[in-house]
Amino acid sequence: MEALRQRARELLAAGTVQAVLGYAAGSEPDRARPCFVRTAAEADGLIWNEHCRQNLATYLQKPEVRALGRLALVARRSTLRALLQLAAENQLADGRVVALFVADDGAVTELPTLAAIEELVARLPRGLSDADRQELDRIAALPLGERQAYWAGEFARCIKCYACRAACPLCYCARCITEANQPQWIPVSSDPLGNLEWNIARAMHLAGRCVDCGSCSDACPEGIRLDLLNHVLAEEARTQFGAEPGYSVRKDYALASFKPDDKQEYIR
Amino acid sequence: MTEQRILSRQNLGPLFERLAADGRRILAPVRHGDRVGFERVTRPDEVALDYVQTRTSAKSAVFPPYEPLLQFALQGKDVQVAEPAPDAAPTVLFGVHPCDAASFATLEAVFTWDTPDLPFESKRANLTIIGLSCTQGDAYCFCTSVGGGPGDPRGSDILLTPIGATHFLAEILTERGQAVARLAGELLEPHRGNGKDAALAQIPPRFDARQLGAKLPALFNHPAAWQEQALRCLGCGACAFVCPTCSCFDITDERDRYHGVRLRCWDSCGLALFTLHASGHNPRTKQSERWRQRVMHKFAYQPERLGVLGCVGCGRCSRACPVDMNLAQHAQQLAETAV
Amino acid sequence: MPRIGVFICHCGENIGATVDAAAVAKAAGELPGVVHAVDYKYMCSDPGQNLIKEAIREKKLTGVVVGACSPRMHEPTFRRACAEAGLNAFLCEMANLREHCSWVHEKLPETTEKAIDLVRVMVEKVKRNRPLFPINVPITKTALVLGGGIAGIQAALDIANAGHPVVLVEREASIGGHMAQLSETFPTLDCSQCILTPRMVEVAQHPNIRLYTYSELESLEGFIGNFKAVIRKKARGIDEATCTGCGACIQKCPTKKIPSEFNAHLGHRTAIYVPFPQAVPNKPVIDRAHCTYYRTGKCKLCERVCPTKALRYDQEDLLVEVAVGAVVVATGYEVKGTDFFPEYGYGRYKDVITGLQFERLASASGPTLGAIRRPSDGQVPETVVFIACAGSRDPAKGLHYCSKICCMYTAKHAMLYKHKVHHGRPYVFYMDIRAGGKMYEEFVRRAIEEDQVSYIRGRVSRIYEKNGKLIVKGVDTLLNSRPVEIAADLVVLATAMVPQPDAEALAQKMKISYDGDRFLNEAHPKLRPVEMNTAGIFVAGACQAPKDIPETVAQASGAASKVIGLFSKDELSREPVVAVVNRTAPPLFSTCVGCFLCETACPYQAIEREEIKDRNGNVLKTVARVNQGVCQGCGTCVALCRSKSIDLQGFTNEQVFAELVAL
Amino acid sequence: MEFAVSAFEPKLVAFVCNWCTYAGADLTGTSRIKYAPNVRLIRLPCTGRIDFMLLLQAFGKGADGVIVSGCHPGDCHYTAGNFHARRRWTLFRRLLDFVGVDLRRVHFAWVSAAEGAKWAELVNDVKTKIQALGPYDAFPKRLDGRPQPAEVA
Repeated sequence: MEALRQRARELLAAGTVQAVLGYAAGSEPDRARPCFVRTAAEADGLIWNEHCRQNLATYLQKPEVRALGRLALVARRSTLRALLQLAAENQLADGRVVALFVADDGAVTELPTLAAIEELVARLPRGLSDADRQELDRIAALPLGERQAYWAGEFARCIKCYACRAACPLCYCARCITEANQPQWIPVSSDPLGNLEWNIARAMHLAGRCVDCGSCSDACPEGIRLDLLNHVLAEEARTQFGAEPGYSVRKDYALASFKPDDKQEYIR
Repeated sequence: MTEQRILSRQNLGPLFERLAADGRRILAPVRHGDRVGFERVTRPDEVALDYVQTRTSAKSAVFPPYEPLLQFALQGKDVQVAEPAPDAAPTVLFGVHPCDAASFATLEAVFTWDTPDLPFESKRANLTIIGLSCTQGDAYCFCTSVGGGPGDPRGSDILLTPIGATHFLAEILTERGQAVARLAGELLEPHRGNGKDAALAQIPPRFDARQLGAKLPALFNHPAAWQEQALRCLGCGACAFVCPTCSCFDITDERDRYHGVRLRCWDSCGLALFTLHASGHNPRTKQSERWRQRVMHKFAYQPERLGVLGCVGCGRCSRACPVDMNLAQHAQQLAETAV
Repeated sequence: MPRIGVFICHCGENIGATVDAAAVAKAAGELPGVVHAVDYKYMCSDPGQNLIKEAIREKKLTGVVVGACSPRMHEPTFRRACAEAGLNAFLCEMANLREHCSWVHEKLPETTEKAIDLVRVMVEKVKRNRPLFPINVPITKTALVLGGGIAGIQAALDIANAGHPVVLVEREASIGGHMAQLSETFPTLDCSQCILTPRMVEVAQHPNIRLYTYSELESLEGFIGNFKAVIRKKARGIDEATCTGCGACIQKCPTKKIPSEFNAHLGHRTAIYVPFPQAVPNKPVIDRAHCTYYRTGKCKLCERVCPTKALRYDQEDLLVEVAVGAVVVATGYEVKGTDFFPEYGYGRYKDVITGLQFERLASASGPTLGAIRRPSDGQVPETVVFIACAGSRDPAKGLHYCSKICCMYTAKHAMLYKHKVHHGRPYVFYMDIRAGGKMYEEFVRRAIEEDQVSYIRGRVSRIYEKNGKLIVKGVDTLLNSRPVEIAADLVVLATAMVPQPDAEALAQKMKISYDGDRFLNEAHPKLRPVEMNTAGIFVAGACQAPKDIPETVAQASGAASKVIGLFSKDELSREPVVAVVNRTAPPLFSTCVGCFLCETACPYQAIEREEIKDRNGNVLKTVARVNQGVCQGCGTCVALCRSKSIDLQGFTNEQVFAELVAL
Repeated sequence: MEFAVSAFEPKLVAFVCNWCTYAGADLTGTSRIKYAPNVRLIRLPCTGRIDFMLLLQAFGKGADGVIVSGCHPGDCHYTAGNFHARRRWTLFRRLLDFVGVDLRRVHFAWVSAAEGAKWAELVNDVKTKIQALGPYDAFPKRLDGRPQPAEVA
């Protein structure tokens, strides 16, 4: 933690960045909150623990945050992947952000360029956590009817607050499909169809792009495990098409490319 | 007219049965893992009585996430419009905390200040609130800062306060409460003189909402008061959607082939599109302006125009916020900010 | 308010016998927005069309639905009728009541119900149709031809003779390509250079052709009718305008032992050189890798002997930008190196050569002046073994495809050898003889019957040297797989035809597609054989697939005629069924956020980037824009766009959605 | 036919491309091959144009089964639209299955302009299968499944 603070102080003192976007202590010991550090003294407030979860790359699209100037961003694996994916999608210019990657042992690596991020993220372990994997397998193994009932129950609690969308670093559309009303693709109301369509559309629109940060379900006030939908699609995109979004600034969106011999045994 | 009685926990079951027999449905907090929410119940053992706070508020009972305002159908070349019959079954909201009970006053102020709002009023008229004093709070509770308290009877028709492990002190506060008391009959035993204060949670006040409200207009253009706080706000709608007093809604038509329904659905001033004009102009372009609107509305505008505070200190917004935007904390800061 | 007219056709008995057309018209008349609904025996007949036209005028219709046959049949008919009555053609839709209803279902109430559904769906769609207008794209009437082989020469001449300017770009120092290297051509045995060089000269002298040799395509941007090509004119080291092509420099050049590319490395050339005596233009280039001056800083002998002082040692590559309306790709082929046939000893034994090398041996302008002499010792070979399919049709080791020309040129080689060395013994190992073509089979028969070339059906397993002879071990599959062993003096491999080594890079530069063998992909193998998928780019010759000279020339003329057809109008007019990116009021400008994932998916490279700027020129936003000249209207981008910022005219989200809701 | 009255007649929606399957279905017509009248076609230029949202809309509108069909791989009029579509479907199916949408109600097929008979077989086969499954009540409906007020017939 001290290494992180020290690096933040140095970057600010040298004028390399105008602000460091990190985490500060939250309302309670089990919470952390994003914070914007503008002076070396403020860097004392930076913390790093398992509660620092909201993907900070999400802030890069906010005009107020853009106005701050060049930023350093405290990053975990999914933050780095979000940065690369944003760059691949033309949303982040190289050099706008210095990533401060914090390893499990607290060591801080300063990554001033996208190339440096690519290089580091390539060396990190990949894949889902064991807990996520178990939950995924548990639901996938349910009989169809129970699976349907499970998700109908979960989606019934959705109140369409769109916190999942706001927390996602890759949900940056200027007008979300759910706000398009000519035609009205997704019912505005949080009725069963509206909630099902919203959650399917959100997951599909992240298919081949999601960087597995889990900020969507962390943000859900109803605690719906939306991230599982993303994980399922990410896994399918990876096994079927070799898609690994967020590991490169190259534009290789799985749904905008193809191989002539892609899987099709389900098509008659 | 307050009457004090004693209700044994054992008598909750018979009470529920009598309420049901009277044709009332019961909504009460139910626990699922670490989540508590209001649901329809029939038996007291389904009800969570030891909860601190539900995820979403009880306002759905009178202001559901979406509800029809009118129905329309194309009949040949004509349009037929009909107002749907209000979905307002007699309902008892059981076990809501005083903060939620107090929120109905704010909702009433908003929905009835000019034109009667049939969908709201019909539900409200058929709603009886059996409150439950708080014996515990958490770091997010701040009812005492906004004029409420863990045993505040305002808003409840009957307020229950646990007395020991086996009984409740029942304060019968209103005519609607009396009606329930009549149904309960002998289930409500005579009061034995126990005070309720000892049972209540301790929620120290953090600021004075009235004073804050008076001060806020002067802080409107304060350079640092809003920007710094709102910088981390993601602009999601979670706070408004879990809030017991937030009453903003969006009106939308949903249609099928040749018929449809006009719905009102929850909306939030925190969302960027909330104030977007058809012209493309948006008077609130920055999140700090939207956050300011939310705070001003609750603590300054509503007291000024409707005579009610827009906040009951339930703390749900702060618990739900993915980035820990703690409203009480910010209100406290504002209260301490020099004008 | 929409005013829709519905016209239900009986199609004689075709619809009327199964579907209650009158009931359909009646039901349609009751639909909201429908102000006129009739049924008629034959809607496509003149009286039928007049019903539509009159109704449009009298009822002031804003949209028309014709319930009749498939739109693939009569949509143009009814749209024209609407246009003639003053209603935009794209405000007319068809409900398919015949192919999709009356012809495929029994006469049942459900069938009429389905017909009503189909009409209602189209009524709801047409309410949301917008008038569309043909898209006009201006055309720059200049063609760019890449490659100066026979394909490029033919295409360039055809286009130029039609009166259009042509920019012809050739990578080598001279045009002519592989055909200039050939000795005689099958099946007529006329001398290749004799028929080619006059055409080369015609190119050089043609007033409509601007020739860039020793040049390559640097970049290509734009779209049909409006390309911008940048050509890299590599530094020759001489001033072409001053040089007279006298050749004095070449004679004096001290570096003489450089293997000649033109002679397939069988002869030598100097460091300052023209590839061959008949080169067009007949101006030398300096091979800087071998030139003594460039390597050591001393020499400049050529400058001393040059009578016109044309040498320019410090000359640099020049980038030339040209605006063109169409491109013909004719970059040709290369013969496959036989490195992957070590058992044939190629590269190890000097006397195992490729077919192209044999062409140079047999050519009167070649290193042996046309005498068949083997490379190792210059002796005339007594026995020559020709091996067909060296690399071709061999998925295990080489290439899976047939190179198409080898059967014929191997027969020709054997024949030429026999004509020049009368006592020689030519053998041909082959898999099958593929001699489809005018006078081709006759030609092969002539080689076998008149020139007594021994054809052996079988593969060669090994070649090794023994006592100054090349021992060719093979098998004759027509004689019970009897092993065959021939002691040869020279072995000629008919190596496979492959694309140029940089074919892939060029295709990527031009954003055109290529197949797994790196040959360019035509737009449709049968119906659009000379077009690329990218509109305005055409293909000719062996860069698309192996082919011989007649086919190449035919394809080149085909490509040229496509270009001439394109240039016959001042503007290109296209169906407006194209994608559009929305534009909205500031400060949003468009709901497009510029992720450009659509760019990757578009099969036609129709997605462009547009910068939206403020009054001071600061870029506010970069959004997608569809080039309407290039878009073909598949709508893949529309399905991909998350924010629904791209829509497809004629099949908009609103229209399709309304169709579904109407079901 | 009295027995037909009681049989469940499923509502099928087919999303087809203009160049192959729509033309193939035209050929079914010109060949006078009969098939079940339960299907309604939505014609789009290319399978690449078929948004996954359209499939959800169809179910929300009350379809009991959905057919998606276009050109065989390699035959796409637009070269690659069907390849893009295929990837989209592969992912979409996985998600549908995970959230409990019955994949037996979503049918994908390549039907060329020459396969008129295949189109008829496909529709009949899908109809039979959906008939066995019954109405798709588990899928939420548009307007929250509200009863439809006096609607135009």
